[in-house]
Amino acid sequence: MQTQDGIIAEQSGIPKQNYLTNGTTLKSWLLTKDHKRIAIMYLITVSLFFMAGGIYASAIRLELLTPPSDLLESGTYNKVFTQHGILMIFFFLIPSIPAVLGNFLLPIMIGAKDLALPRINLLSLYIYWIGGALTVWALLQGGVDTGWTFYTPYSTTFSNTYVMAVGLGIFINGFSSILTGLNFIVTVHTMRAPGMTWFRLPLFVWAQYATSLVMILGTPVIAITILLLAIERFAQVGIFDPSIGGDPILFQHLFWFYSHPAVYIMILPGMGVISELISNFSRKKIFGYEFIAFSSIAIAVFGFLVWGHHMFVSGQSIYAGLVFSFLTMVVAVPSAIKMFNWTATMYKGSILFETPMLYAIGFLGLFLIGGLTGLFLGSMGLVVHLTDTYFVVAHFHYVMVGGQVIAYLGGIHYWWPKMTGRMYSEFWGKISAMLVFIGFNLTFFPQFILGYLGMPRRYASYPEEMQVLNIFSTAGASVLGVGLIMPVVYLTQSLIAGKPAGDNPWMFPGLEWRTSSPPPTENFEVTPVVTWEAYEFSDENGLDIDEARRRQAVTTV
Amino acid sequence: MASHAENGKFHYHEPGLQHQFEDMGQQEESVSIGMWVFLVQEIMFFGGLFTAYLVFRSRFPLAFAEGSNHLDAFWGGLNTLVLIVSSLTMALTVYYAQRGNRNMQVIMILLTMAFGATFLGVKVIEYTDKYNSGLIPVTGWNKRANEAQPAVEERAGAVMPWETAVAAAESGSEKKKPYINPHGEFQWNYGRHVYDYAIEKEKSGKPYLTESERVGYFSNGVFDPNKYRDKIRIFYFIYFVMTGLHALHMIVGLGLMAWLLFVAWRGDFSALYYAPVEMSGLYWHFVDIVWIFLFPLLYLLGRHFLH
Amino acid sequence: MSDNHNEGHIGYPGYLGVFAVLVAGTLLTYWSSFLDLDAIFPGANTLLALLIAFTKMTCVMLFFMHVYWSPKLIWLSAIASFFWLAIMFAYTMQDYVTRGTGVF
Amino acid sequence: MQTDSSWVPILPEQASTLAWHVDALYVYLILISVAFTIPIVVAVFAFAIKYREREKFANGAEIHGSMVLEAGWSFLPFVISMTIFLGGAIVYYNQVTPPDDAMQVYVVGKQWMWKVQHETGQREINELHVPVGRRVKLTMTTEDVLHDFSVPAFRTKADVVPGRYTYLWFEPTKPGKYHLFCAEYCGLNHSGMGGYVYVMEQRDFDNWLAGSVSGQTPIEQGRDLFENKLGCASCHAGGPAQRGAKLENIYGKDIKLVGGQAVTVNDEYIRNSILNPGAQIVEGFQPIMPTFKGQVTEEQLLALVAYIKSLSGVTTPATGGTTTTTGTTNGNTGQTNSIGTQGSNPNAPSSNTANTQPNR
Repeated sequence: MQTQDGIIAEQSGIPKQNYLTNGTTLKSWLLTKDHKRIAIMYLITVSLFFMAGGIYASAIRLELLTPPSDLLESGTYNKVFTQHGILMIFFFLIPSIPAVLGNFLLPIMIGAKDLALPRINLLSLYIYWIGGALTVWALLQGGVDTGWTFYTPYSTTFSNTYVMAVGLGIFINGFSSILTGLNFIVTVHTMRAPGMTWFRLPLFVWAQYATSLVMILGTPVIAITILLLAIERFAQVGIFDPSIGGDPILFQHLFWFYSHPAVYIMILPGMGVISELISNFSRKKIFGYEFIAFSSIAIAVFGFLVWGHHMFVSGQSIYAGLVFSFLTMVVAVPSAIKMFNWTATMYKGSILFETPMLYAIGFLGLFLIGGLTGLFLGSMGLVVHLTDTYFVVAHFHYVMVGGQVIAYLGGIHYWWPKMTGRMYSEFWGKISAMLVFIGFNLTFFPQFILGYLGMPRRYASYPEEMQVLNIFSTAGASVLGVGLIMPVVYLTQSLIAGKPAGDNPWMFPGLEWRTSSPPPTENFEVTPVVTWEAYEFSDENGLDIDEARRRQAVTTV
Repeated sequence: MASHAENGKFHYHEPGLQHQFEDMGQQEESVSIGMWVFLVQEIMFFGGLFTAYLVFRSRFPLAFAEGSNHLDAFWGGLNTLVLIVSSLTMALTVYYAQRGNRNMQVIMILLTMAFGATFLGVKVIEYTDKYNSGLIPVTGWNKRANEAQPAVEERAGAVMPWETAVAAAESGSEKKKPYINPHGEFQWNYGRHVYDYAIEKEKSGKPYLTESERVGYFSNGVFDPNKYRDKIRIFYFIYFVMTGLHALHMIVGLGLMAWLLFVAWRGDFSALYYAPVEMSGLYWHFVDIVWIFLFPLLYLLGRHFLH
Repeated sequence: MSDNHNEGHIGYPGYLGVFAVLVAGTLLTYWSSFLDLDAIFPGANTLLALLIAFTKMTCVMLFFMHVYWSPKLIWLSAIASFFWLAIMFAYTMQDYVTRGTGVF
Repeated sequence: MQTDSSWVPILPEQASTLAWHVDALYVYLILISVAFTIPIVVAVFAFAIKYREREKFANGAEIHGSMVLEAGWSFLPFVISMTIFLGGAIVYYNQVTPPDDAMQVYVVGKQWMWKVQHETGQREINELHVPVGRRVKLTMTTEDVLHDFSVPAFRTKADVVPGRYTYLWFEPTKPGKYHLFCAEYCGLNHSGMGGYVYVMEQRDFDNWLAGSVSGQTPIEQGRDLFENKLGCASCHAGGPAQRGAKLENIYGKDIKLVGGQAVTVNDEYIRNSILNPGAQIVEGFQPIMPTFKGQVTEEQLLALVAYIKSLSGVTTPATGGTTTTTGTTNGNTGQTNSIGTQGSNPNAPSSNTANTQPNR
């Protein structure tokens, strides 16, 4: 083995010069303009927020183990689920894939030296930190209990918690994602390497582009809405408060104008990652490239036309409800197209079952259920019974966790060798992927039934006859928790003890696999010239498969 | 805004080509696209406010007209002209930058800044007037224009029309307690001319009040000054937030100009490298456009009621 | 932008012309706001004011902001932003205009 | 839901005429979901096994896509989603258009209780009594924040918006006791805001309207009022959200009031605190208790006083003490009763039974 290790080492060791070794002082990190370092800093922060949100989540599940509100009294419970929502949505789900994977990979995938506006990229990180710090400060001061939706007039007039501070934090954080989106759009337009035409872009880039559009067009609206909320709260003006002439439904319109598209900000990048995983690990060109690419754009555009389906019972007009319901049904189609294309991609492939592929297959199942239950909630007759019940909770956790988080984990595992140059333990990777899948279903599937039984959201105490299902759910949550903690351990361990991954461990054709791992500071020694289509596995993609086979043979003797 | 300043800065700190770009063309293209995308998000940012304006004006046109009639259209118009001139000088700055004419650049930038400052000065005058007439919709920020207006009022809660005599009496007595006026000592004692005008029109037969107004200005069938005042107060809230945010953009713009002035004075810009001037120009013109809409919407609409 | 270093403008007279249009527009909208155009049809004042505002905006964007000489992408982003604004207005108002108001 | 025999309930009870519409839609969607899920899952696993990697780095087949397939699976979901939309729209239309002949009930939401008033003047809290087989239309609003009147057994729900009326209608089909929830988050005691909808036979309903209570001792009756009917327990029975004074072992003792002076807890004081809570607030509590004047009849008052006394171990049924005060509030109670009977006679179709019942 020694000799073989030696062989691997010399054939594919960690290159001496890479973006990690280029400057080691704290200053070299905090003032870096390198998109890869910024991505790493995002990765660390985002993970911290994810853990914080996870702790709140476990508190919720423990409280719901028993019908009465005994573990947490209802006031505390309200704060807990509110802060779970705020941290997870605004500080984990929205930034995670774009700011971490997108930041790291988008320039490499299109063969650029860096993002178009590196300083703005750094600025967005700092804005994210400031917003996050402000929010965390507010949570430590005593938190907020309005629900992450900040519905008026409760949030403006009745809640006596730190609404304004948290709102300000979200307001600031919004500009971080605006700047990231701006940067991506510019980069994709101007920074593509020679030969990298629009239809040679990896689908991950298409997805990021669509996401950026939503960020640019939607986020400013939530910013101004939160601003109005804060002003109203301290000036008691009441454009949202009916007791002085305002209209709470207006707040819901403005809020959901962003917050529904925000759901696509969260899921679209996930879809991009899955397209990468499925296609590559099937060693096969993706099925219907154009359709997947355009369905991303279609989702981004149509996503802006359906926000009213959050307000079917909130007092909006019947006519408006009909229109929104119709458009909601329409927006289901692009997602279906993606789903079918992914499935078809596996046909006649040569499928490799590494951890990322397990996550991808898990995504297919969970997102399928998430999407279909979305239809339940888009059809008005049913939604009157289902809104504000646990059915909704289960649905969006299937889309957000089962979709976005699974895709994020898959992406992290997939590109981990590229980011760090080291390979994690495949065995533990597979175990945790399984655990996450099982635990997740056990946690959230019972909640569909609970929802149809009518258990309302945001309840600290619930009728006895619903306890059995809640116990299932809590049990599943504990499994899920274990599954989510494991990667933290073995990925960290791989940093020290992981064996060098080599530049292209799986012999994939994407540009990111054609530079050393970890990549050098400007990504490529020479600007690449792209002559092959996306996911080109045939021989004209310029990869030396035979050499790779020989190396494999040596290592696996 | 922040990103804009950033946008300009990075040319300044390392003039010429950035490391990540192949050539100057690519760099300028990126910067201009970036600027435009930024303007798009600015438009959506103000868009939220315009939506609020749209909703409430379509529901309570009279109250809005009442409020806007109290604004001074002269100052507003003057400010519009001032901004337009500053836009012209800004455009000329770019024009001279393209010609690499340093001196005229500096002069034009100075003029632009002067007009921008004038605009803000006029805004100060207007805000002061609102303060003195007690029209700031923020609790405790108002000079008491007339002491007659009590900050503490007796106000009965809304009595549901269906409620029986007993219930009505109770819910009345239950709610009728002195409390700090939630209208935030906002004072509207400047009559209700537009309302009377509308009532006149109504007498002539054709319905003039919108459906929302029929319920929004009256309680139990009689005109309720409190409710009317609330709607006017909403107008002033929107007025202050919109013009306030706009003024904020002006201030950022002025900062930008100051920096631009410095660089131009140093003569860094040339016929080949003037992107920062152009970008700042885009921003300045955008702020101008916002005002082009704010002026009629806030100052003019509904003026004809009284003239 | 990169390809039009020196024709990205309409020259001195051009600028002054645009400026004249803007000033005229301002005076016109100011003057017209005192006429009771609603006598013609309800909302005529609003309509006129907005028409003038749009004209002024178009002038500024096309000539002062050089959109006229800019690549398609700039046109696209400019139009798209107003399109999305229209979405926000239209879909919010469709609720309000079709909703029976019960405000008391 | 109570009567559901299975240890894990799957569907809530169907207790309204619209319930089966919703359930039918639900089943239809479940079928569609299954019809989509099975093929995809089967395909994924089949491919995963059949086409797993045989030789290291062997490439998959060269397939770029198929226009026909794409068109097909774009069109099919669209058609299906349209059927879902139509189905949903039809059911929704029935749910949101109340019939004209419906019986009116008025509901006011308030942190954190539902105040219900019948056209006949009856008022209840956190409860709604409705006759079976009658169409009921709720006209709802709220005094403070958004609430949501939700009755899963009726498969219906509507937000309650301050400053506006919203409407809800249903036609109960099965007598019973069904959960009533507040489904729109409304603050601290959100999960405590709710109670039960009682669907009764017309005859029982008329009795209930006429205000007669079946034979219980005053203390039992008082406990019933205290814990269920008036919901006093939600504030006064301890528990996490303790907003009202504890009532155990206070009878006959002196308690300090806000503002310093003390008062002895006797029938008089208890009675005043129920009818006019703001007057004498116990030290350390907020004046948040709503008045129950007009909601409790004289005999209910007696029963409540008796029950609260029993909490302190005093079990003599409430007499005396109140007699002095009945005069003061006679007018009031007289009004409520008279309104109740006046209202119910033209209202209830079988009013003659209603009149014969009370002395049962």
